[in-house]
Amino acid sequence: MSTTRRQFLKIAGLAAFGLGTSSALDAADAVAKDMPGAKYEVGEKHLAAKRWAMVIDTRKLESREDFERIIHACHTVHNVPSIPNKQEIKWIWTDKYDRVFTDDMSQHLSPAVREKDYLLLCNHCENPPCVRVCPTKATFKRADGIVVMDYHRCIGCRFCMAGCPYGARSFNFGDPRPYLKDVNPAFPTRMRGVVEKCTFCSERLEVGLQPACVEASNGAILFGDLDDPNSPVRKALAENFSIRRKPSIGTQPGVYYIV
Amino acid sequence: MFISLLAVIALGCIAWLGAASGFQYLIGVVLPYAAVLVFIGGFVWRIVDWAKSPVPFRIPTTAGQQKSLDWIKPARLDSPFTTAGTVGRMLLEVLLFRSLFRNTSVEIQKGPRVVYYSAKWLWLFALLFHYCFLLIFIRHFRFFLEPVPFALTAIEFVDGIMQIGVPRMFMSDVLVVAALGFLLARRLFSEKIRYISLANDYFPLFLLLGLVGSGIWMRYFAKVDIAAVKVLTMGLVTMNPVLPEGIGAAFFIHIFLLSCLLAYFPFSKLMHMGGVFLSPTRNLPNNTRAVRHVNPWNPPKKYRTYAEYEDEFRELMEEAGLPVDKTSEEAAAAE
Amino acid sequence: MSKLPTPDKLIATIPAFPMEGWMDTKPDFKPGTWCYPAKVENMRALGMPNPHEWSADQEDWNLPENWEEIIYEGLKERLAKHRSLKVFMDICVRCGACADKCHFFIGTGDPKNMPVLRAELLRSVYRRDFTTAGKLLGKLAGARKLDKDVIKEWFYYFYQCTECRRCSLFCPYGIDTAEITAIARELLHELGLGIHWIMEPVFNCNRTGNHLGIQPHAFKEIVEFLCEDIETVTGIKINPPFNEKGHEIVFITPSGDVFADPGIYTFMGYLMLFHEIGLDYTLSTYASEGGNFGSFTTFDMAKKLNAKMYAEAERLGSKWILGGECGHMWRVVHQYMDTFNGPTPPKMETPKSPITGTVFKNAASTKMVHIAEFTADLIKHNKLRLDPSRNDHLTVTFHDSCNPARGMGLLEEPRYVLRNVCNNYVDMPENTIREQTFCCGGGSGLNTDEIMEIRMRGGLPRGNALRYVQQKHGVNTMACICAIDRATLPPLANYWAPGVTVYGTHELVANALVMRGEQKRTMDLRQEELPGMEDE
Amino acid sequence: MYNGKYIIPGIVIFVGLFTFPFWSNLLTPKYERPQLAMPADQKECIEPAEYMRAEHMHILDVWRDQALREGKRAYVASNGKVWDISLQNTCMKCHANKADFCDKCHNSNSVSPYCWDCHVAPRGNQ
Repeated sequence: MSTTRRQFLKIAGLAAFGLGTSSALDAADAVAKDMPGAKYEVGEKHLAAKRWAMVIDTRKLESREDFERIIHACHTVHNVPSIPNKQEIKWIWTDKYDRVFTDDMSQHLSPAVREKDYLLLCNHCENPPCVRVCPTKATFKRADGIVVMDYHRCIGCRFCMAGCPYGARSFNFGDPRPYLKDVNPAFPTRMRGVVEKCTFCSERLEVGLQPACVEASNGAILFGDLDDPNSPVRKALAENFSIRRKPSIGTQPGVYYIV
Repeated sequence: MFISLLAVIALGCIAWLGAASGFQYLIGVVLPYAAVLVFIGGFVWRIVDWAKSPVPFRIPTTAGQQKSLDWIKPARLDSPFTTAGTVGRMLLEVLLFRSLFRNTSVEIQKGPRVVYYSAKWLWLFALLFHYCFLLIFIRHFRFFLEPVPFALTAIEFVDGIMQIGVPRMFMSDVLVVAALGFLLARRLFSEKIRYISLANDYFPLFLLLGLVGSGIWMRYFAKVDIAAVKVLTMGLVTMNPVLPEGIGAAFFIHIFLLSCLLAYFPFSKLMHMGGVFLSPTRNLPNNTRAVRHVNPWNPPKKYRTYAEYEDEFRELMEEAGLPVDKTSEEAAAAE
Repeated sequence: MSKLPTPDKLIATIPAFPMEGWMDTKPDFKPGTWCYPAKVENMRALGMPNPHEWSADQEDWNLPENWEEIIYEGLKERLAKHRSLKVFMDICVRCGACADKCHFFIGTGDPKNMPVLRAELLRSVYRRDFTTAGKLLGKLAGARKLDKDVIKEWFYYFYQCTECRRCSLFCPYGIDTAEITAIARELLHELGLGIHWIMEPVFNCNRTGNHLGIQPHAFKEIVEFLCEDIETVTGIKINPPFNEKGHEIVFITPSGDVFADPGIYTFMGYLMLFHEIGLDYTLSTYASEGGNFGSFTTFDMAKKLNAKMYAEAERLGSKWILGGECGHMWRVVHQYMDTFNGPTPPKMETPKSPITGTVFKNAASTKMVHIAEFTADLIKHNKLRLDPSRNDHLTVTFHDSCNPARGMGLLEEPRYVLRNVCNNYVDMPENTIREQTFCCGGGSGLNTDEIMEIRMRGGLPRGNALRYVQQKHGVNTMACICAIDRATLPPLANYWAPGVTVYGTHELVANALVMRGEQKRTMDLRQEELPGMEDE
Repeated sequence: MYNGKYIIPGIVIFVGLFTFPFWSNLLTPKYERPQLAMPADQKECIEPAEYMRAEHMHILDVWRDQALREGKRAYVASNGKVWDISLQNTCMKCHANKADFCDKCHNSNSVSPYCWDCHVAPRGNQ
């Protein structure tokens, strides 16, 4: 029996070799699917950093219009639909102090601080829980610290929504397109059944632009490399008292608030 | 087995060489037509040939309680009494491989002890193979229908729902290879199955592996120009055969192996596809005592009659006080 | 029995798989593996073709000159007559599901006892002569030349198949080895190759009405003798009617029940039951055989022997036939009888129990009822007074006979009866009972003593299951509903599970049956003391 | 032939099903390869046409991984020309007629890419 098995393996091996070579002849070029000589590179204008971060100067954001302008800028450029119910999709939004900074740091805050709206978005954490729980690696952290999503891979399991301590993620219960008034033809929409969130405008950084919210904030939002002491974010943090959301849970958010 | 493997490899090489040396029309048009004719003709001929022999006796293998007394629950499907039950049994058999589901394996352990294990792997992989193959067969209808009906698109959507890779990976492709691999592996590595396997058991397996393999090769790797393939296949089914330019060799290997399979089918054990419907131990109801089954060649009755019996034993019977039809005196008088 | 190896040794000698392919191995006709040939005069008397002297251990089997032609023509004829054969020859895919389902394979380890290979023995010849592929490709297509060794191989292996149909249950196409074996045996008979153990009973049955060759006066005498024993046990005198016209029912049971221990106790059980319920029946000496060894010979022979049942019912003017406990008898009655010898004589009627009024619609055409169905119906309608505690010293299990299980579906009726007449009942493991039941190792005419080792090997799965319940539940009694079982199971139990006694189901019924006017029972039908009921 | 009343309909059904492609196409006009609408103002694609025909799905697949996961959004073609990696902004700029370029061939061959679930087709195609 063992002889026949060995014999078989020998012949099967020969056969595989034969098949391999014969098909290799006509299929050699077919297998090399990438065009010879083609390459992939970063764009010429692309902005680089070791660790992208954002500083929001809450003192400069006062009126409802300030917020609306920023949110509008982001949501239009990214085709974020406005769905007026619990199925709401949001990349950037506002909320009150109590719900934003839940570590109750002082019982007696100034009423102005407590009553104010705060701008919220994905924190692009150093230790993002959403990345750890994603079963398909659809959510991942780039080398420059941005936490992004590959919607092609998202299977809509929503583990990341459960994992995110900041509620930064929204789920598309339905097709978002009917809720888009004007589609930005330069940017995709999402489909039913995927999760989405802020990308720190990684696609704008590629072409040398600042994030849309930063542009629209009239200087209230700063953006830059946290590892570079000369960056606007480091300078602002050096000069002001700043806080981050839920520091005690160790996610190390990349969004700082000057209060 | 080696012969079967070599035969399939040889068939593949013939197709490849043929495609490379100008026999595309023969391989892509003439042979498929011939193969379809042989398949249909051969299939019908085999069924008719079987049907020419009668089923003299009603011999279902009863796999459950008969229908007898009202208060005993009969096994309506495993031991069917009615036509409906028999149809049900056949459906279970054909669609779900009911009998194979019962499979066990036996082992003699120290003690000595004979131990039985449930053994459903064969059932599982056999079922997987057949359904994947059916699905793949149906999916191929996109090459024969224009416009492609929604049902086909829906099947493709479900089959490719994992959305892995481009072109999207079909689960049936992976599973059919896995199932064929299992069926082959048990022939090679199970002592019992290897012992009973003949060349004509390996050949269809290798042929199917070659067929499936060449299909996978041209879909995922060689990227045959399917628009051109569809022109060819539509030409075939609309009886306007054409041979478009630029179809890769992989396609010709694929269609050649398919033609071989079609032509081989009616003359091989693959006819179990039709035969399973004609198996008298499965397709008959277990009601022979209630409804008489007629044997068309039933020979005339020939048996030792009571009269002959009494003639031999009359005196002994009378002596023992057993009743007789004719007393000894009557018998003597008759002579 | 002295020549038999011990059970441990027997299992240890199950050989490994042979190295060479099955077409290249030949059977070894050592003593104990083959049955003695049929007597020439029996074959001749029955009109069997080509009767001649031969013996399996000889080199030359004295086959008729044109033996190849006989086989070719014989096979051709049978292919045209039986769709089963044709389909089964063509569609096997050799998936191997049947391989380890055969008791003979489990017990002998001989690969040709795998049902698939047993069929291949015939199939290989079929391929060469009747398929194009086989003619062209020969061995490559699994075909082989018919030679005398093939005939010897057929004889060896088709007489190591008890036609139990267990393989057929697992086959995805329902390929039935019993059908193939039956036809292969027909072909062997065409060459004059039959076995003594089958042909002698067939000859007897044809002449005297029963396998054992009991002549009418002797039959009556034996039964009267049994009645005396009944009187000893119960104090009741029974006078069963013989060959009497005008009774509603003819009762037919295997003659083994009249003749051999422990079948006679089952027979006494029937008589007591009929007496107690006042059944209007008669016995017949002409149709004094329920079993049908003809069915192990040829279909025609089965028909010939079976014909007496309807003939006798017609002569005696009975309305229906009640059949006793038997295995292959019921395969014939249930699946063949009506086709063979029906339609039934005009005066016969759909069986109706005269005691309960139950109409046996399931026997509307054949007009023959199984005694387990009949008794189960009586018990269900509370027509019997039973004292199951008389069987309290017994822990009972039930052996499903192959034919009633897989050729009839009689599974619940005997269990219902047993549960009502015994307080301690357990089933054997589920893979060995009901439709999955294992053969006793001696079915289809193989219950002859010269192949005792083969029988014990074939009996391994059944014996093992029995020993399992013996050890686990203290089973000491195996009930059955088959006369061949009653002959083959005692040595099997003795070998594989010593301490277990074999009973017919109706023996246990009669033990528990409280009869009107009976004396206090102190002993069972075997005249052994009933524990706890001894005379004070 | 025995049991013809079951077997003959069985054979008819079997043959009918198996030959379905033949008889269902009896009324089908001659099948032509779909003619695709090529961009009017552009002659060259990023790579040669034969390569694009066979491998466009592959190149899009690589593009999306390169752009999204590797952050490389410039494709240097085999002829040295640099292209922005973007289905919407590069491919569809020339192949603006999605219906007559993409869909025609895809539909005929029952290929259903899910690009357009998210990516926005050029105006005039919705």
